[in-house]
Amino acid sequence: MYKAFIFILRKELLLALRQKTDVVTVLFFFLIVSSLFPFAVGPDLNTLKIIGPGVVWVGALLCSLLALHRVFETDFSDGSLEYLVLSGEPLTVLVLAKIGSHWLITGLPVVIVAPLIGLQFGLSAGSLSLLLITLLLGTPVLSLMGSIGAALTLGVRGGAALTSILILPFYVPVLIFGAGAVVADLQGLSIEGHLSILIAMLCLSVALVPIAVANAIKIALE
Amino acid sequence: MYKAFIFILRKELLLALRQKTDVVTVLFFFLIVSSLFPFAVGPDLNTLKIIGPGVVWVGALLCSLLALHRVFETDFSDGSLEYLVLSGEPLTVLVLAKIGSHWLITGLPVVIVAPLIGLQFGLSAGSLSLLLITLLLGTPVLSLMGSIGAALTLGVRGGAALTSILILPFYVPVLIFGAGAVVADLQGLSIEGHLSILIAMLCLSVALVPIAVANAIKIALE
Amino acid sequence: MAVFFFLLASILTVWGLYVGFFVAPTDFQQGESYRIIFIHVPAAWMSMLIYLIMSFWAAIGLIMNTRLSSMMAHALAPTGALMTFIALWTGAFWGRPTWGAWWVWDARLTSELILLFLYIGYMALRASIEDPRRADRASAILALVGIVNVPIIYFSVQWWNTLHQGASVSLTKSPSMATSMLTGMLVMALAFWMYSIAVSLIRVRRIIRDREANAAWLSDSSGVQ
Amino acid sequence: MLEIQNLGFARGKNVLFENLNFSVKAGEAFRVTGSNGSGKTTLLRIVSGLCRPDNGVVIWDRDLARKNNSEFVKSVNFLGHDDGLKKQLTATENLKLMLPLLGASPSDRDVESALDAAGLEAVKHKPVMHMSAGQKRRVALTRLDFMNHRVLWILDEPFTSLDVTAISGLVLKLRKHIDSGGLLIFTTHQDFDVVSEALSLSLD
Amino acid sequence: MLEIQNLGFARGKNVLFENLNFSVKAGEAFRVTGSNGSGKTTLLRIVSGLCRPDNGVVIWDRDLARKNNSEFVKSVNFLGHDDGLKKQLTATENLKLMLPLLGASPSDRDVESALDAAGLEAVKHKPVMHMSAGQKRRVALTRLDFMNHRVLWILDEPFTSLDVTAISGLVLKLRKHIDSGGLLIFTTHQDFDVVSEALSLSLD
Ligand code: HEM
Ligand SMILES: Nc1ncnc2c1ncn2[C@@H]1O[C@H](COP(=O)(O)OP(=O)(O)OP(=O)(O)O)[C@@H](O)[C@H]1O
Ligand SMILES: Nc1ncnc2c1ncn2[C@@H]1O[C@H](COP(=O)(O)OP(=O)(O)OP(=O)(O)O)[C@@H](O)[C@H]1O
Ligand SMILES: [Mg+2]
Ligand SMILES: [Mg+2]
Repeated sequence: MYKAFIFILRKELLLALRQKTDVVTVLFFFLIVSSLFPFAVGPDLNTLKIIGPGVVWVGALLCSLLALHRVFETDFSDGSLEYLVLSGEPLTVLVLAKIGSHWLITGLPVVIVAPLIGLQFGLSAGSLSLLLITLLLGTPVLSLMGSIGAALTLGVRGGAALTSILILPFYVPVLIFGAGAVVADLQGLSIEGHLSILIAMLCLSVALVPIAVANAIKIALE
Repeated sequence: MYKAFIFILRKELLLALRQKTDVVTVLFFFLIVSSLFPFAVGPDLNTLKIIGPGVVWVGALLCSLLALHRVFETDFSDGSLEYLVLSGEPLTVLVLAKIGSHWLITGLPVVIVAPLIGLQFGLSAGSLSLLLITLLLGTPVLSLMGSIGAALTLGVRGGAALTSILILPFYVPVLIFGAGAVVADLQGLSIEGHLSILIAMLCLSVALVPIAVANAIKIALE
Repeated sequence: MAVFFFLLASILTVWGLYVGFFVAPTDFQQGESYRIIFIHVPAAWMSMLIYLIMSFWAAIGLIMNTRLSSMMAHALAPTGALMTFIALWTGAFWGRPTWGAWWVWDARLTSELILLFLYIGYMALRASIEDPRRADRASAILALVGIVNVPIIYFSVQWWNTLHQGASVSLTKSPSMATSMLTGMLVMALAFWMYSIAVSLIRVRRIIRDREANAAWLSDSSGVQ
Repeated sequence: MLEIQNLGFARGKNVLFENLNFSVKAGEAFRVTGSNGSGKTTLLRIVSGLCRPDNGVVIWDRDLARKNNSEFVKSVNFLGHDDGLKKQLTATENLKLMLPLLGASPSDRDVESALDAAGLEAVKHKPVMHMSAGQKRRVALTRLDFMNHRVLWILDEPFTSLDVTAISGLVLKLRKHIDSGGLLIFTTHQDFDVVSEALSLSLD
Repeated sequence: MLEIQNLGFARGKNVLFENLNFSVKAGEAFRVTGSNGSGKTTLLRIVSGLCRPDNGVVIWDRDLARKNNSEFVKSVNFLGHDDGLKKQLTATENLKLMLPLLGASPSDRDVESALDAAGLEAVKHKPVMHMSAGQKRRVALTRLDFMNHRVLWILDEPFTSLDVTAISGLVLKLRKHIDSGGLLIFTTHQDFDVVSEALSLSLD
């Protein structure tokens, strides 16, 4: 079981490395979204400081959404999803591995680059580290929640669009509490509530999402 | 020739309608990008007003980029690109039709919704109409320039990523002059220069891009 | 049967509106605008309740593989979405005079909006899967995942300090409002109940008919209760 | 008449063929054989003008095909390994949207009855992605019914996934095309009736 | 032993099969025949547990397959119309990354020599997307060499795109599997040697 997890992870990462598509596109997207803003908005540091956390969080969300449709879609259309189901390993574990690699490919790079972007927006060290923490807690939730949408829309006509519609309700709270924490901190308010909610969302989704996704995949293959 | 143009256009639009993916995803993306900002940044109208044009333009750029990889990719992998080449109609015309439908699907909806989003950011009527004009001039350039990248990376390993890298240099000027015009106007500066550059870019790319793309496609099929 | 519930619904609505608009006293803080409460609160209650019932039937359909329960879930969704929409709309309408804004990103408002998205997602997913049995199962999963949102709506006013009103009707405490206000609200709630039952019955009958027409042979197979 | 002169092509170090010469006349069928990866598909793509050869030329009606390209291309009807169908569209929509590009403008009735004749009556209004492998191939092959104005048919393993009925139907179609003066180049790993009378060339 | 009892399945109004009963014993080959779209693929997917039937059950070693699912699934080796290969990865990488999931852990040497034996020596380090149709199918079929621990082989048109050499190689593999007490369920539109001794069921 543990071995199967590692194998899927390795395969996904090798694929990403081979295609380079996913990692680079995502980073590019993120950089475009966030670094074009100072450009488009003008260089006023006060404005930038206020919109900084929001821009970074929206960028992270878009990156996650962007690569989402492909988490299971290629496997579905080239027939390898069937092998996952028929491997005999618990599907929830395999699914978790796939979601994990989605996060490693779309979430982690964003988390790593975020401080750089934050600097561009003139965020203080305290805000930056808080931003980093919320991203570390929040982006896995995005990958997890998103994969439900991706799995439910496999082989369905309006795939990508439907995915966005389905997962938006799950993304919005993450964004609100993620970006909200940084903004609240800037305003000198307590952020404990925000962080504990993010943690709760993370725990809940790690526990429940793989089950939902595994079932959705089985349904899609029928 | 004219008939072939219309046929491609009809086919692409029917496909988009059938999948709904493209149109709705794009709109959703645009709405998410732009309406999440007030969310993440907070409701201060002064801040919003300043970042408004930038948000809308970045949104438009992302939408264009988003659907770009698919302009020729699905046709390539299901074998229908070969039929276009072998149809005997001038490939440049067919290519222009495909690019046109990309714009109709990703550019036009954005242009149509943009004023609504602009209102959300508290833009004045003058700014709004200027924003609309720059979008009308600029988004076709995005589709045109982008399709060069899409065609050059057909069947190449790192497809989507490469596309983004290739076309970014072409996108940034469009963004700078597009969003720049609105910001310059807000600051009471002249915008003639901005607009005439946008127009020049549009004319040049309509004339040259189809030729480049047609050749890139022929190379990809070898 | 649906006709009976419809009749009940209309009688109760008339009664409820009468109590609400003519019997209940004017609020000393909000004046007349508070009367939106007689539509707002029942609709908000129903929006959550219908979601719970819908998820319940969907879950039964998923686990026991019974078609009728999935059809029940299917039939409830549009009514739930309507109730959510009414709650949002009346809330926004009410927010203007009381908070000075149509909309704020408050926890209850946001979670109620998310409920609307969930209903829409549920219906969209159903609509885009052609095979009704696959649609049953896939949408059931979505409904079940979304169920976490309901307690969030309900308890949001306690968990976060929000603009929105706290609970004023409670089983444990004695009511803090005038009896006639309470009666009006409860009667209206009952009317919304009856309406929902009537409409869902009609819809489920139509769904059964459509599906049977599509697959007449299904009627003798194990699924239907 | 199609004439291939001195054709050569290599994939990297792997020389697929060299100094290939053959010709196909009106009313003739020509079969390319060879093991997997021997270059059949590549050869067919070169002949149809999709690929450029390393050496040699394709001559069509005494003219270089590459020179007189738009003329030549309008005589070619190519069917590759891939069906060239849009999976979200129905069979009917696929044909209706594709045929006009290829110079045929059949009425809706014609398209539908061609699909019926191919045994697709029950599924012709379903999206292609919900079809079985053989049904998809049948849709792709229905195109042939409207391609009589393009005389050079180049078909890469047209018989894949087809059942016995569909195969004999296709064989009849191909026969008819040849008998009415068409040219046919094709590949297949199995031996079917149409093959017996065909000239053939092995790439091994 | 595999037993199918009373199986029924419909796609919308289209009843593909009803009241299907058959059994396959150790050392037996079982062929499903039928025209395009008759439900062969669907039947194979139901037997392997990918789809749920409308009625009826699949029994494996006297136990309901669905109940004892993880046990059953570990006895099944399924190959569908699609090759299940990642087109950006090479043949070697594809196998090395896929086989461990299916319970086989061959050494790199074993994988490479199996690919060599399948005639893929020259291309085994190329991305699958640069292979010919038959080469791709050969890669997918090389998996069979490592699937002896899964006794129930379910193969949907394994012979597609293969040339004569590859077909006889595959026939040998299938024979060996059956002779060593394996079970085989397969479909094919052509008649090959392995078929002669197989029980068969028509869905028409
Ligand atoms: C778009 C805006 C609004 C939304 C989405 C909304 C949503 C809801 C929901 C979901 C409930 C039911 C919760 C429960 O039973 O505890 C509710 C109840 C209620 N709402 Fe709103 N509301 C909105 C605006 C307002 C406004 C502006 C007011 C008045 C100032 C208001 C006053 C109430 C009251 C008094 C209740 C009953 C609480 C109870 O007795 O439990 N709402 N609302
Ligand atoms: N995903 C799907 N959704 C809806 N209908 C489908 C789907 N897949 C197959 N069908 C339909 O089910 C029927 C049986 O398909 P199946 O693939 O089992 O046929 P088959 O016997 O394998 O045919 P072939 O010989 O062409 O491979 C066909 O009529 C097909 O249109
Ligand atoms: N796009 C490509 N890039 C690089 N090499 C390729 C490409 N396509 C095919 N090849 C190689 O060229 C050779 C010939 O391929 P081709 O598809 O022409 O074979 P084929 O005779 O059609 O085989 P099959 O019987 O399997 O269809 C093969 O060795 C293959 O690996
Ligand atoms: Mg080939
Ligand atoms: Mg099949």
